[in-house]
Amino acid sequence: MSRLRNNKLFVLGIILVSMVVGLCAVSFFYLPHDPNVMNTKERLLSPSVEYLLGTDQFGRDILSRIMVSSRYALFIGLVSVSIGAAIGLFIGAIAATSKGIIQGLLMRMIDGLMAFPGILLAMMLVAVLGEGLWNAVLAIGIFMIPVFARLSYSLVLDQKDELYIKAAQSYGTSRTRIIFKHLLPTIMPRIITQFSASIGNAILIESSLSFLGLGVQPPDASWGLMLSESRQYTLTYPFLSVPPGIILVITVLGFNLIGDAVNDSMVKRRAAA
Amino acid sequence: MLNFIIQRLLSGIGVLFFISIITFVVLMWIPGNPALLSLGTDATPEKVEALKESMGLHVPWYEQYINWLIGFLSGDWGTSYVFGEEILILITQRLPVTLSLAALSLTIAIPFAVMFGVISALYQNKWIDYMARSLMQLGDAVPQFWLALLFLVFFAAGYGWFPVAGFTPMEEGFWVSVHSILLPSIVLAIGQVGPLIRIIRSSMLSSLEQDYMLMTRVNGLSRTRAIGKYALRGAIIAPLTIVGMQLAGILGGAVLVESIFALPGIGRLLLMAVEQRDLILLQGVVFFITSAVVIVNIITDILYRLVNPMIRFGGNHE
Amino acid sequence: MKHFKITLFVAMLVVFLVACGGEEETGSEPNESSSNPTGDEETGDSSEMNSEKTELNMALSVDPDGLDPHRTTAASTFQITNNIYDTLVKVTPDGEFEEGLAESWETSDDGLTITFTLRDGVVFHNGREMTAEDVKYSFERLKGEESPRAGDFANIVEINVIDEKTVEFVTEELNVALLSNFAYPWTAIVPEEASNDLRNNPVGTGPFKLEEWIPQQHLVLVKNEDYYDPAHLEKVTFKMMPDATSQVSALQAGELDVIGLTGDLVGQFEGNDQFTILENQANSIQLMAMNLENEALSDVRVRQAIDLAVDKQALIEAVWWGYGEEIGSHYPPILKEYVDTNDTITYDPERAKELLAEAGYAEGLELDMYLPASYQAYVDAGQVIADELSKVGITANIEIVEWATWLSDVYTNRQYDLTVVGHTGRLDPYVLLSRYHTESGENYFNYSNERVDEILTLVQKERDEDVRVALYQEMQEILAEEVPALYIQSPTILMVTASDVAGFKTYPIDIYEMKDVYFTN
Amino acid sequence: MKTILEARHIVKAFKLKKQHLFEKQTFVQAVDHISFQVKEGQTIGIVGESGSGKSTVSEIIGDLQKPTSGTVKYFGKDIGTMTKEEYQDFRRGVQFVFQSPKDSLHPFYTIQENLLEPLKVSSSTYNKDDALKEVTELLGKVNLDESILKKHPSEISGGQAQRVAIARALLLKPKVIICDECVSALDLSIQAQILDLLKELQVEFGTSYVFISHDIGAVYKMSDYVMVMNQGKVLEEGETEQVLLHPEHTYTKTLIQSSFSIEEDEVV
Amino acid sequence: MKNKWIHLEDLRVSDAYGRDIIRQASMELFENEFVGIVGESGSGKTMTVKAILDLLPEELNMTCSKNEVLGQNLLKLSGKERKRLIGSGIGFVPQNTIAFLHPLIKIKHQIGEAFITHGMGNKKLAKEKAIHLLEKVGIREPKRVLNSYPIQLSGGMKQRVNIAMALMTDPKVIVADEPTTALDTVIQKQVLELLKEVHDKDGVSILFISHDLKIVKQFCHRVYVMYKGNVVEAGKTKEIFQHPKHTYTKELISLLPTLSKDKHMAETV
Repeated sequence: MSRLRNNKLFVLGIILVSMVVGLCAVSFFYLPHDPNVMNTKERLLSPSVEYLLGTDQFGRDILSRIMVSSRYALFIGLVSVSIGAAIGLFIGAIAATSKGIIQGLLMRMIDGLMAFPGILLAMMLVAVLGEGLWNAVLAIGIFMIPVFARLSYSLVLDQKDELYIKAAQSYGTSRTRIIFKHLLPTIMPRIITQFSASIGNAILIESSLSFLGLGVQPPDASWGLMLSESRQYTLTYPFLSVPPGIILVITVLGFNLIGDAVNDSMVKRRAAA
Repeated sequence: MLNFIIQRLLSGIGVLFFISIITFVVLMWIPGNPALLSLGTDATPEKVEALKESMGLHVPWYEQYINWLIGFLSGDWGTSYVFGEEILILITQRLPVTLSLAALSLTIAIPFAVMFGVISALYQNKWIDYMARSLMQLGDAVPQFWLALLFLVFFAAGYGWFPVAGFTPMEEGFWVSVHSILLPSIVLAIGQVGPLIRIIRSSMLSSLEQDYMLMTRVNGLSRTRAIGKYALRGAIIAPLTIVGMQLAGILGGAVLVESIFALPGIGRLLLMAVEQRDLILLQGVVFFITSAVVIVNIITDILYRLVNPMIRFGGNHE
Repeated sequence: MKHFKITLFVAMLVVFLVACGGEEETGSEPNESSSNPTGDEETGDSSEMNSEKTELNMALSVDPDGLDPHRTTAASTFQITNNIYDTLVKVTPDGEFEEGLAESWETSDDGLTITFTLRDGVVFHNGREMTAEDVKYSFERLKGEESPRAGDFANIVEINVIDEKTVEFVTEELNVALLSNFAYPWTAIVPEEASNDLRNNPVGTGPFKLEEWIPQQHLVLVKNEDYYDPAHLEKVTFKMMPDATSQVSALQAGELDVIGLTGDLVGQFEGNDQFTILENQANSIQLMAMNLENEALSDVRVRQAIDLAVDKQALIEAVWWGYGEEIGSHYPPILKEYVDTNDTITYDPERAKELLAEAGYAEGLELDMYLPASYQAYVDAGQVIADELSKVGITANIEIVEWATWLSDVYTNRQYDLTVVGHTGRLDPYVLLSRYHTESGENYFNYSNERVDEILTLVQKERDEDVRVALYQEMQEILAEEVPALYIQSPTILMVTASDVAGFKTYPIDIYEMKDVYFTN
Repeated sequence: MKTILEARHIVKAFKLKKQHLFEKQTFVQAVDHISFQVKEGQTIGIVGESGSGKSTVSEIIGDLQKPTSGTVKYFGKDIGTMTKEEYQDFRRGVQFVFQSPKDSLHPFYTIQENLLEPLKVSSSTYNKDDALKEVTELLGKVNLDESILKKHPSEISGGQAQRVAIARALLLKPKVIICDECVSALDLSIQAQILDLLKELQVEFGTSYVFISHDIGAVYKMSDYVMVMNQGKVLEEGETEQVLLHPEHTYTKTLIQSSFSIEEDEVV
Repeated sequence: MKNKWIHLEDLRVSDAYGRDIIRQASMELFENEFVGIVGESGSGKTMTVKAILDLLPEELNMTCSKNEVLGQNLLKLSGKERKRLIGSGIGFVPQNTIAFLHPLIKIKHQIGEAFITHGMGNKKLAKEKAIHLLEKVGIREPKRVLNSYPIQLSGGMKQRVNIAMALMTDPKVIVADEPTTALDTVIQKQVLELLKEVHDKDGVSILFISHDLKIVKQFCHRVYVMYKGNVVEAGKTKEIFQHPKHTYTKELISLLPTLSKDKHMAETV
């Protein structure tokens, strides 16, 4: 942990994520303006004391909308990755501890899911499930499955021939107990690392989906949606796309940095051990 | 080796089969009856039924699937009802655009990634390493569609350095063509550089720690030669393993980038198919893209083995 | 059974090009009682024609869905096919009819039979001369099973070839607007031998031939030298650019000569003499439909309250940047039957609350609003309306749906409470208004009014134009009073051309006429 | 002496990777018809170089791998056809001490958790206090301090870890302990200590050992009976002194020569 | 007086946190000598040799009062000169378990590296010499081996290649770091005998590192015993084995396997 604290990029990641989490937390108690109330007379205003980040095409306060959107971003990031991690872990562990046809089938399935370029699978799923927050969460969650399945598959495969597992077998531990009590705890740290690294990606996909109109639906705010709406005004009012773009970069960067740093430190720890 | 190739092909076919089922079944559920859609506001129930029948939509899904699969294998990918054109033709028309885009973005991304990856490994934890890693992190975090929009506003619309939209085919001159897709390629390349730098840097780092590097010191080799001949050799084949993933990334990015830059490529075709609920087209494109990813993965796997004697000859001694 | 199809007003997002000058093969559908001229504008100064510059580039945001005029309903398609094919009758910018492929026509006394004499020496792009057989074939094809417009022409029961240049159409029931049936762009005359692949290889008799079409990239038309009224331009290239930013930049960079605009972008060109802004009132209207199946919405007071709650001017300003004309009923101001009903109900949120309370919804009301995803303006308008409604206690839950879903769920199956959409007008007011008939298949409002039904029956048989106009105006007033929909505006079509482009004209139907366009020096 | 564990004609064949698809499947016999008996209180040594198949033998008799053919009997019963109770009995009765002591302990558990685990798993009447008492007692026997219980495997030395592993094996009061290269990863001085400990414990508990090693010196020191394995086959077997002092097979001779070179030197 | 090829005095190595890895080590290697360094893992024997060969990782701090190699003071040489001196004058036979040969490069492109770098000849000459040396170390098909990747060779073969590679520059000294540790006993013996042959026939001095006392006892003239970063004992092999002074040495020697009848001796101690 102390090594992590010395890692400047990790610290930066923590700062960035705390900013966003802070913004999200504040949004529950205080918003400068109602994010959904329109005031068409004051639209497309430049930043001012009244509207710190200006207003959008309907005269809504951009800062308030960004703050409210952070809830969706964090929510979608956390929940969808949790879904993907849980299912992926399960599939990966099963595939790694079984043999023959089941293993082959599961792995082909995972390979198959892997072959879908991220946005494509999510697009397809949203097209089937319909637009909206929950469906986006589900689609991104499904998209995350193969990443975790692959990871847990290789981790379990790695571990299952380790001597401590053989030892556990030798004194009569059941297969279930070996998976849950012996294997899972050892692979968990890597899974958690992947988890934090995946959140950034999930948020990015959510924003792409919303950008294409497949994610969060108006009038609710989402960074991707705000960017999508700004598209029409790129020439007349280019500033509109700046705040949501930057906050998106900050969030994704923050999570990625944390994930990377934790991963690095684990690699080092393993190398040192 | 032959055995490996056959094995890999078989598993690839397994994957494709699975993908074809997912694609088909998932798309079966898409709301928006395709027959209704093509009739627009003029649909009557009878007309819808008749059209459904002529589109082969009246039989159970598994029969539809089998018919589709058989057709697909025999080169008949069906006809898009939005374009009224054979899907195979539509895809081949657009392939040059997306391929050029992918090729150019890799041409930009790979040298950059190799340069930064190697340098940042050689100067680990020096400022240049931090810079390279920050750039890579930033490249990973910036949404490509936002970047595309910004680039469009500044470099194409603002400064007029690039055409704002459209693709100039190769026939009209190589450089003109490259120029027409340079901006979107750069956007895509920025998305690719991150993972590439990461893998090159880490494989370079591990290569540098290998004992053969110690041996080069014992033998008194100059550092340049030791790095050029030994360390790089170890590091350079690693990225091959993720080329398949890269391709998936590029194709995924292409959906957004092509639509923003108005490039008539596969990505835009796909978006069109989604928006218009052109099921048959969507199936064809999705299956084409995923197959391409799978096949490229197989090829890189095989290449990796061919390039890597450790695997090529490894079997003999295990 | 008469099916008067009204195409949904589609091309909204960015480019909505209004047809350009001159007349040729497209048909619009004027009948005797039909329209006023739509906007008619000559672009550029009428200085000399530049004979050097003969290639025009224009942006399109939506690809045509094929180039077979008998097999599509998409407005964006006819904008192009109109230049490749010809119709028997053509419409002028003023909404008058003039000769197209038919030199003259004659209607029988009972009004059931119409006979056309064809122009001499008209040749298809494949070199064959057009005859009466081709006309017969084309209309049979249009009435065929695969044709989405077959219903429109069900009334024509007989097509007789009298001689090589004469053809006769016999109808079953009297239709006072019969002639318009031969002017719409989907009544194009096509040669049988090429009919299998018209979609991709169109063969018509129009002023331009297709040279190349790469979907989502470009579509190139070249001049047909054999045309009886040859075009000025040698080549017209339609470039597909879905993004407004791209279009504007490309126009500014000189890569394009003509683009469509949204209101917010007008400022980019205002006061710049390198460009000409064309502003035309469209023959179309935009509205928020209400489903009267909904218990609350079946109460006229609730509907009126909704109308009272929305500041239409502000809405037009917010969504369309003020480019549009407020309307109070289902009728575009550019048509001559139009009557101003804007004062019937005016913005008054306080009154809206009172009415809602009277109707028993003092506590508020929740409604589902479906918005078609592909039309940003409707999505925006829906949001603004929802915001306004919330101020009088109506909660509108917005759901944005794909166009396909909208078509099936909202339009066809009528599963909605509120939805924002547009309707293209035609030249025949009957077609415009017939959807309010209780029995109409397009009555997705589920609106029913005895007097309206009666008017719709009367006007069809009424041969006195003044009486008809009066009936149509009465109906407009009923609709304004009963508000089955919140009528928003008749949009303004905005286009920008490079200042050396001349000859653009706009038509009361959604077509471009490229043959009259030219460059000035 | 009673026979506890018996291996009868055990064979383990691995599929050899085919070079091309249509090649006939070939097998390699990792273990080729091996039979032996483990008698009460006795140590049987198996010596051979890497790849000789000795570890496979150990895993087969401990039922961590299934043989291709042949049977393993525990107190005369075939382990393949045992009832659940009998099999549990077998599981408790045959324990392992593996080569890399640290790897054989769960890296995330403390030593205490590692030691309690077998008791938890095998006892239906598990009680933490009793179990802990048992564990502490055994720690004393393997010369470890109680303080080690709170540590993780990564915090203790290899020698300590092997003592823990031995304690863990003894916890279930086994009849046989299979020591698979149990000292080869340790330093020479530690090796001796561990071997001595194993001998002491054998005297105290009367446990039988199957002692597997490539180190002929260690096998010589530990075993009563020895088998020399090469390429899956037993080349030579018999009483330890007999085999090692008077080897008949040339392979055994080379092995002994290179391992006990000092003695030769001295003789010369 | 024999030439002193290696002369190291008071070596001290500590890591970045100031912890000592080697506390005190002095060592000499004369012309035509076969000297062993014994010790268990972590005793610092490999580190000592790395210090002699200038191979220590940068983050370690090293001090010594003398480090002479082949008569030249390493401390006073420039990096380039040091490289040249060691590269051409000393051959290194590494532990065979680890990839000291680059796995992705054919043997023929690796074996002549030092030979060519130090200007002893061109590629062709290097190849000829390599073939000659490979034959000498007992490889029957030197050309095939040259055309192989390391993975295609067995452990014993690789170690022969390593020895041939070390001999390419006709070094005065060969440093062998646990060269036989993971080899099978039979092959172990062959490799050792090969080293001895090189020593006997070509007069190359050998510094031999091993944890295996019996090997050291059999082959080395002199022995250094290292324990926890210190050289605890040094002297003629015979003397040390007969009269070990340090307790650690005594213990080590007592643990040597014997086939004597009193095999249960340890137990009784």
